[in-house]
Amino acid sequence: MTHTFELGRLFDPSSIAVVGASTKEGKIGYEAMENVHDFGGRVYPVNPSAEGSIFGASFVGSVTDIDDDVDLALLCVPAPIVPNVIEECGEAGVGAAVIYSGGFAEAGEEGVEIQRRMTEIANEHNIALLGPNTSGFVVPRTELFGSFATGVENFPPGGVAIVAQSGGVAHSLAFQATRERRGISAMVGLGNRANVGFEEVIEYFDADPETGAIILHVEGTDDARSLLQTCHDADTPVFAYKVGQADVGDFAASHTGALTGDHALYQAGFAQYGVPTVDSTSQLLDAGHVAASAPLPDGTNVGVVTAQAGPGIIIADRLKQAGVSLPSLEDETTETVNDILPGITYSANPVDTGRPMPEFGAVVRAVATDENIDAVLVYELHEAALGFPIEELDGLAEEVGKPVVFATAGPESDLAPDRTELEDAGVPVFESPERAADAVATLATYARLRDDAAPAGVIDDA
Amino acid sequence: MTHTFELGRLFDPSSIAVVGASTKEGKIGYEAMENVHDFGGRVYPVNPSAEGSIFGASFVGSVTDIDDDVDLALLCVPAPIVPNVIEECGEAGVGAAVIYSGGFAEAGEEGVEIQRRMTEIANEHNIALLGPNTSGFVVPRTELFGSFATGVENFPPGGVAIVAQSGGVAHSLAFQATRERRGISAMVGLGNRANVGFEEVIEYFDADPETGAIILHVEGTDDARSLLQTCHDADTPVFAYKVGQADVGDFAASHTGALTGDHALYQAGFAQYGVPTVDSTSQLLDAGHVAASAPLPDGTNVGVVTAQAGPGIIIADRLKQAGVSLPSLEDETTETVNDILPGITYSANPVDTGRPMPEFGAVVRAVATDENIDAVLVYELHEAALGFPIEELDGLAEEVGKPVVFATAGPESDLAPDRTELEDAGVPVFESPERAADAVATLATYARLRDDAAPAGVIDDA
Amino acid sequence: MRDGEKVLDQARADGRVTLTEAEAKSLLAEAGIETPAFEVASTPADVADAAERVGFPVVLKVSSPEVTHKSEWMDGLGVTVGVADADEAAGVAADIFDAAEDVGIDADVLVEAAANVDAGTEVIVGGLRDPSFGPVVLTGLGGVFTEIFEDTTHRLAPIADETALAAIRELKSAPLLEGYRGTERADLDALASVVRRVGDLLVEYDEIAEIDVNPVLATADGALALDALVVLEE
Amino acid sequence: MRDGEKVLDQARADGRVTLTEAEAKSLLAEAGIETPAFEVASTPADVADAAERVGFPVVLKVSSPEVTHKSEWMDGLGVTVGVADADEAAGVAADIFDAAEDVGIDADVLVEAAANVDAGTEVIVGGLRDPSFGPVVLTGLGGVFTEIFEDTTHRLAPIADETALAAIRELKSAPLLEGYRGTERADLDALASVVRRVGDLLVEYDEIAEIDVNPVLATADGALALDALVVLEE
Repeated sequence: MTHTFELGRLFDPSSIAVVGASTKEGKIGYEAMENVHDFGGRVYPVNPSAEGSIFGASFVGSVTDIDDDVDLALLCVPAPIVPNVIEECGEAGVGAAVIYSGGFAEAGEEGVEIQRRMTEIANEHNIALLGPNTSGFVVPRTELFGSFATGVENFPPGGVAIVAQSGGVAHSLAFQATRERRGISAMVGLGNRANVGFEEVIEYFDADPETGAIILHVEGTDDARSLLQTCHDADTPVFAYKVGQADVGDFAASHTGALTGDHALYQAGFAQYGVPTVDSTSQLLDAGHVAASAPLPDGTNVGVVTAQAGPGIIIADRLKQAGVSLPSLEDETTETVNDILPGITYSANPVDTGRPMPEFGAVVRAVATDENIDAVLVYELHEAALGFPIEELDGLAEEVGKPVVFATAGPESDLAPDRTELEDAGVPVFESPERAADAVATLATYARLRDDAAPAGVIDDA
Repeated sequence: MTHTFELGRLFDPSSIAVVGASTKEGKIGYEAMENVHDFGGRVYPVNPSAEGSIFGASFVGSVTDIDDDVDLALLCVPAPIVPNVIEECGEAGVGAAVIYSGGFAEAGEEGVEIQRRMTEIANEHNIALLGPNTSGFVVPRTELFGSFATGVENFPPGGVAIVAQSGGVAHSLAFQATRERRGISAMVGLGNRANVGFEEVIEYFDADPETGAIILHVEGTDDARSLLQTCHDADTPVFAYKVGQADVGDFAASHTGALTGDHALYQAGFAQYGVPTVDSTSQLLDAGHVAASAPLPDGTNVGVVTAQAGPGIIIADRLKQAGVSLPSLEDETTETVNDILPGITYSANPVDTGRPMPEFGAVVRAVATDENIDAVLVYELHEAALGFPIEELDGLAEEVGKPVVFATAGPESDLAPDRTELEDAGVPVFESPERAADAVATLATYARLRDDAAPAGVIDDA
Repeated sequence: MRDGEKVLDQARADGRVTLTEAEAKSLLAEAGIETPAFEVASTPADVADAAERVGFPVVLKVSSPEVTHKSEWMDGLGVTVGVADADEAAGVAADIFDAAEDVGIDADVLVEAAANVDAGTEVIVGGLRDPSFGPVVLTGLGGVFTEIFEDTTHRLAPIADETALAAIRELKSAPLLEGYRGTERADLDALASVVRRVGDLLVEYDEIAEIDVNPVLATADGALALDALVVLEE
Repeated sequence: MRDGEKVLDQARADGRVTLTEAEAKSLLAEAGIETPAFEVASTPADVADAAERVGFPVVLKVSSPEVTHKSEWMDGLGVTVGVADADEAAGVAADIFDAAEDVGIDADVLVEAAANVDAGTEVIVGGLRDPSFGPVVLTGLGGVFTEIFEDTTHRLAPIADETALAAIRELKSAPLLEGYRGTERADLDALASVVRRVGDLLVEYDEIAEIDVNPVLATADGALALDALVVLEE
């Protein structure tokens, strides 16, 4: 389906109407209004049965009564009246609408028919529809909180676009990212995907200069081939979490109105089209975070440097299980390492310095500049007296064009400032050896799959 | 080997000597002294070449000069002089020693010989040796910080005993637990296990009333059968993380002086002896936390209640992949749920309420009392206006004798107080759907393996 | 009109959603997939003549839209292997025609050159039109490898030969094709070409829902489609 | 002294660390594991007589501490199956003795009742003394299942029969033993007992480092150890 609507009116609007805005706290029409009221543009609460004002804006009876070009309408009204509201939006020249309510294609025959009518009207008027059956979207950088959930105003702006089939998972991902101080360029819950699906949103954020990685939560879609092609065509790295390995079809059907697709086909398809898949929300976030904040590796060769053998073994084991290689270092590197640390515990790959030490940063730098290495993973428990080798690592990743990823553990009070400095120096920091290893392995897999990608040929529509 | 030493003198000493105590900040002898100086008992700094005092205690020249019964000696001295120090400890009647330094069995022939001599002397004098090549141990409840690492004074006291082959991993685990506000009864890094191995430490903490779960990090040990038997004999639930699935033997050998054992044998052996194994440090901590703070399930049937379909699907999928069953609920339960929420989105298992709502707690209670269910896993995004159903859940787990585990996400400021209340009400809380599912799956696996455990028969030593 | 079109039209005209083996193999042949030489005959005498032309030993198979599980038909009469001469061919054919008449179905007999199955490895090549993914090809080794170990790989079609080859190499059981335990290495390029062509067939003919080429005999000399089932869209 | 003790002592006395197949099978037999009837003979005439007693057809195998890979010995002469009568037995035996003499080794011939391998499934039962785990038993199906799919299960020994049964059932390939595709269901209790007994042997004899019973033929009627290798501690 080719759309003529403009997603900029959805994700970067100048004016917003909240249809079904309510003064009653706890109602979606209140929460949505509260979330959106201090957005930088113009906001119009719409409710035919309300009078007066809310958050300083006067109620109007219909979107057609607004004396302004409205880009985006947030629909906080029940399913049966949505088609009429969309018709009015069309008349008013609204460019996009978010439909929060359920009761559409996911809820049986009647809902399917409502969704069909609504979509037909929207397509006639070139209105982009996010949802229905979604908790909405958020663009932290512009403080655009098109979600009815509470607490979304704290999502830190950053480079990862979260695109989730389920609004609940979108929020779960964004709150997890926030808890770990990781920035997101957008959080989008797609819901029933009436006419805005994965493809449209991926294309939009692929073109967004703020977005450095796109992460997908996928339950199942009825044109997986088109989703895969879109992922492949994107210049921005895309990572996917496909849910539904075990048979959860029954339960899923009641949710999205889409049958949960065949897991084997999704796994094979994503690989064929150059998209790494992961197995959990945190792996998804971690891969996105590293891809958005560090250079991408050119291959699958990882150099590991550790100050403690135990966590280093965990990391090496995990990387190897994921099919990542830990190649020998160049002779030159080994010599440099032995010069820095005569009698070092283990100077192969992993390099094990045995303990944190002032020379640790120089060892990391030596491995990062090794020609055999495409990505560097470092483990060092935090010691208050030493801190992290921030000076040596600052800008190193950019300089060598490889990701340098750090994993550590330590007391929060000592660790926090050093961690921030390290992140600011371009080094993503993890506090679990496995999560760091999984993130690096996913990036290495991205390098491999992009090289080997072999999308299916184009099929002519006869 | 049967030991006559008393591990109480190691983990619950009345008096401690710090051998090699130093006034030089950054040296292990300083850090160890700093960590241990305000422990409740008596502390003696020992250093023949130091004068004056440190942290208010006067230096003595040798442990034999201390006019007191010393339970525990912390040895901050290099490997070659350790055997002599242990000899002196023996003369002085010291009961246990922690040996921090490396340069023993992990470091080649000479080290092997030093370790052999040291152990022989210790065995003669009934001295329990933790290490060598370890960063030590911590017992948060008694503020006993027998580690030279910084920041260990913040580990919160609680029910999980961390027993790690690697000191680095022990600290990584304890810091991760601390970051997530989870209490530990002890953190022990075993290192080279001269005469205190997994078996002795497991037996000690199995008998410790403060310990509700024991979690093991295992690289490889030279009497795996004895380790397995000890785990099986423990009344306290034991969970194991065996590292070394991929071939990391080369690197491991330089670390522990033990060849990394055959992974397949460890996996099979742990299962045969009733011990669930996990695949990461966080899974290990999560399983321990739930086992120590909630009733153990009697079987593998899990009931899932979710307020958002998307995360509920993730959880159901994950549980099924782990071999956990989601049985049908009793008719009575389904009726109750339908009475509470007429027209509920999905009233089978998982129960999907579609959104957070005041009745959510009553639905969880209905599922928890279902006879078909051995454990309950709940997902609910945090909504500021609703909070969590703390009143309904308070004491529920104890009442039904089943674990009730919660997973959520939300803004930290709103979430934090409710999360604490929920944890205090006996409900472990996770902020990732997969981690909650993995923890419940591991507990269910524990129930299954304990039922099916079939340890090998006893072999007579001919 | 392509020949395949005619075959599909005939099936439609008969109200069938499955093709006979002979029809399916003619589709495969048109797509460039090698099959054993075969003919279809309607009388014992014609069967014997066809067998002479095909060359002994031959395999005789019941050919009827009403029989989908040939090898289980009539206690094994549906597929008779190792038929050595014209007399035997005529006799077996007579039995098949009689049995078909007894149960009241129309049946021909497919006369096929026998392949030496011990000389190769049996591979399953499948294709299906998934509602979400479109044409997809599946590759796996025959029998337990696919059924118990679920050792199969998938690609969205159409694909290049090298992508098909990658799909084969990705199989855990691939070493069995690459000269395991002293057997000859199978011609993987020929096998890859079968995989690619099955995908091409799905792309070319919208009417096809599913193709099962099972087994494909992969040998050092090539890849031979020994049996095939084609199901049309409902 | 147990008979097994004598066998092990003899091997030690000869400076060997592996037992001959006959020695290994006598150990298995003592442990209650069923083997085909067999005899060892040193001349063609004795071989023929032994074959008469064992009953035709027989399998003849070279028996020498110096030959560990019997089936690869002398282009296949090391294991000759389907020997149908006394004359043939004497002839094959003569060839074996001649070949042994040519390469200068001492060899006997093992005369064994032929088992119908098509009637069952080949299973590998192994045992080893691990430095850390002690006696351990391994179970897996023969060939590719063990070698490519690494489908094996392990238990620390000694175990009860029911634990051995659980180890067998845990195999991904277990359906092949439980009546897959119309074959008869194997006697799993008998097979479990072999697994248990291999573990018992390791427990009983400290001198044994490794036992390979490969294959064990698992049939509906029992489990028969067709070949066995026993390695002693160095």
